[in-house]
Amino acid sequence: MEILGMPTAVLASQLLVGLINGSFYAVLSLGLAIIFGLLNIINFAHGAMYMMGAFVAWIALTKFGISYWGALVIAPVLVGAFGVAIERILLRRLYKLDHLYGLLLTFGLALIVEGVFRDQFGISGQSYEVPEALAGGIPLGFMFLPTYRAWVVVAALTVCFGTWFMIEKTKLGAYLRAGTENPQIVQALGINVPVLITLTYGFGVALAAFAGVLAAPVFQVSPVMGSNLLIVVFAVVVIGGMGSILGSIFTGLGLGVIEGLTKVVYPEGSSIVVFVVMVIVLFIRPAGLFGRS
Amino acid sequence: MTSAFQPQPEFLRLTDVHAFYGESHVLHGIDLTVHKGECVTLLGRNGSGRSTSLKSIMGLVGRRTGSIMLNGNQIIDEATHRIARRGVGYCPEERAILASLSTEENLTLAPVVASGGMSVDEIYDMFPNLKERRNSPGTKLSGGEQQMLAMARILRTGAKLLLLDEITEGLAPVIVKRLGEVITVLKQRGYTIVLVEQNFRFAAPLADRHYVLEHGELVATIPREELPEKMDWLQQTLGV
Amino acid sequence: MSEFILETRGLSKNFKGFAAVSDVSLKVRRGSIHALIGPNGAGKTTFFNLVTKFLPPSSGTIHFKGEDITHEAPAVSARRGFVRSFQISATFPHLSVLENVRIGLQRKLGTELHFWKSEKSLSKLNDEAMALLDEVGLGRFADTTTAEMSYGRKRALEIATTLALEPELMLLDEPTQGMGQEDISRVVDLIRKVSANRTILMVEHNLSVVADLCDRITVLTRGSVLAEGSYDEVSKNPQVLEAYVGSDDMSDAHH
Amino acid sequence: QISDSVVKIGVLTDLSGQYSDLAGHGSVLATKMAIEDFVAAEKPAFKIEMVTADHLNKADIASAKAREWFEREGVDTVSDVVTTPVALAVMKVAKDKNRLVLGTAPAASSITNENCNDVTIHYGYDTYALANGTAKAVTQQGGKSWFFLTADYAFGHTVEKDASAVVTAQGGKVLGNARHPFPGSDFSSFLLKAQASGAQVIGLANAGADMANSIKQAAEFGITPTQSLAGLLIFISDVHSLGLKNTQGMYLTTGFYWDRNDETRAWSKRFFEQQKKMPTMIHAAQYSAVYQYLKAVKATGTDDTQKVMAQMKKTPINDFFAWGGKIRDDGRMVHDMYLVQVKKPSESKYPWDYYTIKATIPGDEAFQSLADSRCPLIKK
Amino acid sequence: MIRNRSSQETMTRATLAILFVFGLVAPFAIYPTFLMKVLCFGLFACAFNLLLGFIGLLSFGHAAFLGVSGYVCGMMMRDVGVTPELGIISGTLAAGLLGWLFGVLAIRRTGIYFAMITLALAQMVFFLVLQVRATGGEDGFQGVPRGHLLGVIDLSSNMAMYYLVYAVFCFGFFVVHRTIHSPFGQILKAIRENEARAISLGYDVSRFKLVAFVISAALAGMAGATKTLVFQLASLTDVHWHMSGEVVLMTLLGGLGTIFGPLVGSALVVTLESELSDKVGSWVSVIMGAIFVLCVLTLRRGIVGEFKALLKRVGVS
Ligand SMILES: Nc1ncnc2c1ncn2[C@@H]1O[C@H](COP(=O)(O)OP(=O)(O)OP(=O)(O)O)[C@@H](O)[C@H]1O
Ligand SMILES: Nc1ncnc2c1ncn2[C@@H]1O[C@H](COP(=O)(O)OP(=O)(O)OP(=O)(O)O)[C@@H](O)[C@H]1O
Ligand SMILES: [Mg+2]
Ligand SMILES: [Mg+2]
Repeated sequence: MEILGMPTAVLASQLLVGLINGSFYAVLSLGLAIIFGLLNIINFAHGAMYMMGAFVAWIALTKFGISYWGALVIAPVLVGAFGVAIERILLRRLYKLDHLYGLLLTFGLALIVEGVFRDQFGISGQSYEVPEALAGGIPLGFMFLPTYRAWVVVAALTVCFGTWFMIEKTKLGAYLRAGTENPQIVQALGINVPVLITLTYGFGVALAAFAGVLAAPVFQVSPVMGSNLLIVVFAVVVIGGMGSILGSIFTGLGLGVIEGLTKVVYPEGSSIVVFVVMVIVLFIRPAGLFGRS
Repeated sequence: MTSAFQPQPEFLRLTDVHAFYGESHVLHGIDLTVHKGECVTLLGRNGSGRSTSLKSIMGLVGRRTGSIMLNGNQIIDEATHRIARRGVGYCPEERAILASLSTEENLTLAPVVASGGMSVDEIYDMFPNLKERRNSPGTKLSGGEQQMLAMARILRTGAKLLLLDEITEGLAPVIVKRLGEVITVLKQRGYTIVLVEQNFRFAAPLADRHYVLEHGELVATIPREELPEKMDWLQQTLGV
Repeated sequence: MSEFILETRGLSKNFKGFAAVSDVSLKVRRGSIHALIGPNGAGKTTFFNLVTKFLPPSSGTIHFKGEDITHEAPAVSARRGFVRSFQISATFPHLSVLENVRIGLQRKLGTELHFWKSEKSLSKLNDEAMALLDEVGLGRFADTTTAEMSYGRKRALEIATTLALEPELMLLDEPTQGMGQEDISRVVDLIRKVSANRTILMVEHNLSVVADLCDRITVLTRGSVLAEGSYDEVSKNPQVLEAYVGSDDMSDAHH
Repeated sequence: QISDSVVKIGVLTDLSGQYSDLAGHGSVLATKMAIEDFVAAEKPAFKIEMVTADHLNKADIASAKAREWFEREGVDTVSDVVTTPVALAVMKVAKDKNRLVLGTAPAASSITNENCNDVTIHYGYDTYALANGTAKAVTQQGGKSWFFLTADYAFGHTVEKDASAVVTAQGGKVLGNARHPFPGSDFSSFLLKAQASGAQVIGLANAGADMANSIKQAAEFGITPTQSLAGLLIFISDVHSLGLKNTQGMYLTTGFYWDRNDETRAWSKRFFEQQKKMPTMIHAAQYSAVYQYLKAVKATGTDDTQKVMAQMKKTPINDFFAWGGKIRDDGRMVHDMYLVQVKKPSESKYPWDYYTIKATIPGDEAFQSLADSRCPLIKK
Repeated sequence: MIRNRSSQETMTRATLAILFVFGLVAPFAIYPTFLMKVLCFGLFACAFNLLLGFIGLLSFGHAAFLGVSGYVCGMMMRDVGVTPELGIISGTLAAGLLGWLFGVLAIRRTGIYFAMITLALAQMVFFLVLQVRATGGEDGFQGVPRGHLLGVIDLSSNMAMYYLVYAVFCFGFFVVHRTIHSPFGQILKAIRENEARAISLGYDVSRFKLVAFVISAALAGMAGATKTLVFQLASLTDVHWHMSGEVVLMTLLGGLGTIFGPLVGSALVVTLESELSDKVGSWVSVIMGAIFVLCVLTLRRGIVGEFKALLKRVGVS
């Protein structure tokens, strides 16, 4: 049987590969969406944080002998702490201003972080091996699925839906949503909004670092790994509806699949397909797929 | 200082409070004292600084100086959420209902800061509209319903000092009447209330004392007893 | 020419099954001041939003001077002489008071898209703008930046700007909300003044204003018309008294 | 006569971006070394200065910089000019201003074909030589069916075209290609396609991070043991960052390997001491080109572009980088290339011990012959 | 109040006059190619500022206009062989047309969605430019002749070229200035201040935004075409989203919504880029990043904006 001129087996394997990439998009765009939602800041430094996550994993392994599993915890914590510091020192001053300023500041931050890493580690990138326990692959019949990639999907989805649950279904989540909207009033009701905001930024950034650790064994760990991805992730967030949690998760996964299919049908166009989808979606639904207008 | 023998201990005292928004200096040294269980109003024209006085207590202005004592504690340097946790409930004039939460979530958002607050059921009895629309997103409520919700959500927390900014604004007379009854009950329960009102007919029977503001300064203090004789003057200054 | 300038027929609006406005047929007589009152959540704002096309109706039609305008864009209706004013003060804060009014007048020149012309070409509107400002008593503030004016004066400016469009029908949403007594009387006078040769439909909670100004009153409850008539008629209607005032004397409800 | 009595050499390179490891600061260092060595050895009567700039990989910045150097600072030659778009832009300006370009870093063979001019020397390597060397060797060793993974831009297309021609000429077959956007990050879709094609060899017509990721992911998806990869533009810096585990067994062609003989080792160790990295073929070529240029200036006693160019074209090059190298009329510097295989991790005895040299490809065979040249300067 | 306004106007006039004269003599003191680059980007930023600074529309796709116009101008000059002024005009028209297309698709969106949809459209343009053979793809469109202005004046001299660029810039600057101070500009201001109110006064807001967008796009195109003439090449850099970002930076750095801000911002960015790249090598991005951060934290109104605020403060006290 053939679909789109491909045997079903090939199609199935391409869909799966697309889903794997979609998992990265989902985790990254989720963090971005949370940060935008609560801080009203378009975090241009998100790619840099993702890159830092991967580098922390690499440094932990090569310099301190800390394994992948350790890195999976350490990197988000360290990068999250870095995020907390950034929020406290810099972003805090921008909340009352237009989006534009947050964007500019985080863009500047991204330049700084990337520049420093480039200076320290060169541009070519470093290799990070797949952890022992996840090496090898699973022959699925239609394809050979590297175990590690299967793990990526599982880990990413767990984190995404865990986050969604926390935000939509718990009291803490209600504080977050309320604090997003009108921090002053929520604070006047007795909730410590500044801390809430700081922690949220830290958490969003930690998600990026988590994605970075997940990515380290798959991609070369390089200072530019984040900036290349960032603009696509932005598109994902916008298509999903700015600040919508579920929107960013589903759109991330969905776009991964659509992009994967494009790579097969018209590879040259795979870098542009996200934007085509974006124009179409925004034309039909001005606030994105899941956005509140 | 407060003494245990006084029947009405002093609950809130503002001394020489100045408030600023950015570079504009709005309050020019306000002094006022409210005792436990009292209800006072702040009167004045539009822009005279009544809302700003309430915001200063909550720490919601750009900058403030002077002294604000709450129940014997200096709170001028405290963060807003701490002040709220000391048992101050604030109902802002713009209502500030949260769109991303449902009506009921809005109602239950604020943490309970002390015992003795109303239960959700009591509140629904008081405002049946809210019960009916409990699952609707907060800002999809009508203007008046939002006003009820803004008031209701601070009744739940057990806060003993209520700062109420124009709570009758946009409410139908039926509801205004009910609110008047509620405030009377609250007073009896020992709540301390600072009211900012345009609706003098509503405020006059409730208040123990009236403070009159003009251009950010306190120009008169009128105890309830003196109200009849000062009515003419008030009419002139405020146009009521 | 019909006696009624605005007419709705069976206008309804549902929000996810909740009927905020149901089957309201309302006629506004040409040259009258018509008020819409009712308890909170009765559907006044929703009705207003339907009539001004800020919300699409679930069913029913809207007619302006006998023409069906249910599906017309707001800007188009505005050009027909059907203008709304806003609940929140709707001015252009960083323009001068004169410029504010001129924006309203400018469309008549037909040069609003001429980006190559000098601004000075607008000076010929100044006299007309001044006349309008004088009409609402703002003549001496012509050069003030709007943001610096008091609430009541902004309200007056907004009305002056609206008048620039030579509206036949003005819709006012709670025109006295948030005002001190002094401003209220100023605005009431103003409305009375500009109502000559015009029709006004307003939503208002302040019953003294309603009693003062309005020729005809429609009372909404739970999305439907409960009563309609002059102030005297309505204020004697026991149903209205119960649903809206909560006592048996309407004057209790005056501010 | 030397203008301003100074010979000014500009190093216009990528100091901060994608290509800063394979050219970048290394090129600056190589230039510095060449100047110092030349001064020490030849004691020239003229002063030599070096200026450097980062073109951020933008052709317009490069062209503006070159123009400024020529117009304001009296720069005599611009060197390195990494990436083809940059090189082409600089060549145009240089031609206008009649100054020399020492292209040690750009790849495209078009520099000495349709885009050639009489002020440019393409030194070191080009896509033709690399593709030719690798593709020929791999096909000859039995890799008859190929699939290309190509970066979708001019450079990738050129490499793919050059290599396909060689493969077919050797009796091999090209089964298909996948053109991926540049830059990309996940190549698994394309690799699965390559896998499905059943080709014996997957030719990587991409560079830098793209190539590194392709190689890594090919191993991950279990493609490499069954199908082999052939990198068509790999630098030692890439192998270093990818590690031998990922790259072992690959064939590639290079113009320089530091561990080839005593001379290369001696120079490379000096380079290493300052840079902490072994030189790429671009760094070595940069040294050689600058040295040759200075020699020609000294020999002619002028920095006049045409005279120096004529001198350089008639002087054979014999140094650690190239033995018996020569600069042809189309500007191509022709020298021996080396087909190498990447060592297994177990075979690597010391740091940077990465390659086994499998064959030396004589210059005339390695580079496109003058007869096939599309350069208008070559009269046929 | 009135006096205040007119004194501000006098000051703007005086600054304009001084700058104009400075522009005339500058190439004798400063390297002309550098000046030309500053002017081209300055015009680009002015065009962008018209949208963001005066209507509040953040377009993140302005590179498309700069770039496409550059390519069109390049093709007309090199492959068709028209004179430079026709090259610039055709580039400008092409950008205007493209702007109209973008505008029709994007104008009804607001805020971040508007920014993103313009970005997406610009990415598609980038893709087309990359894929279409005639543009030279990654290699760029090279070897554009400067030609003879009106068929007479040889532009290969930097001085002649400079005065053409200067004339183009002044024209563009004038158009922006005029647009802001026109009946149309009045409505734009009104829309920025209170869009809902403008609608209720009977103005079809989308149409105004669209016209402004097209003007801005065409002017950006004019800058792009001129830049192609100066550097004799059009490259992917000009169509890349980084360029769209850079123009935001220039405008903000100089002062959003000020008349001279964009020019100052572009001069600063161009200077930094060329000076830093020689001196600090790989630290250039770190330094640029630090400048943005500092700028956001301390110079929020941009250089010109802060300067004006300072003058005002000094004037008041
Ligand atoms: N956020 C702010 N920034 C700057 N100035 C403000 C701000 N809020 C209020 N003001 C100014 O402070 C003064 C006092 O305002 P305030 O809101 O306290 O008045 P009010 O007595 O409550 O009147 P109203 O009837 O308008 O609510 C006014 O002149 C007002 O313009
Ligand atoms: N967008 C919406 N979605 C859901 N429910 C809505 C929406 N808008 C209004 N409602 C509901 O419809 C009812 C009528 O609302 P409306 O705002 O018209 O009341 P109103 O008569 O203006 O009241 P008020 O005097 O309090 O302003 C209310 O119960 C409100 O909760
Ligand atoms: Mg107030
Ligand atoms: Mg209402």
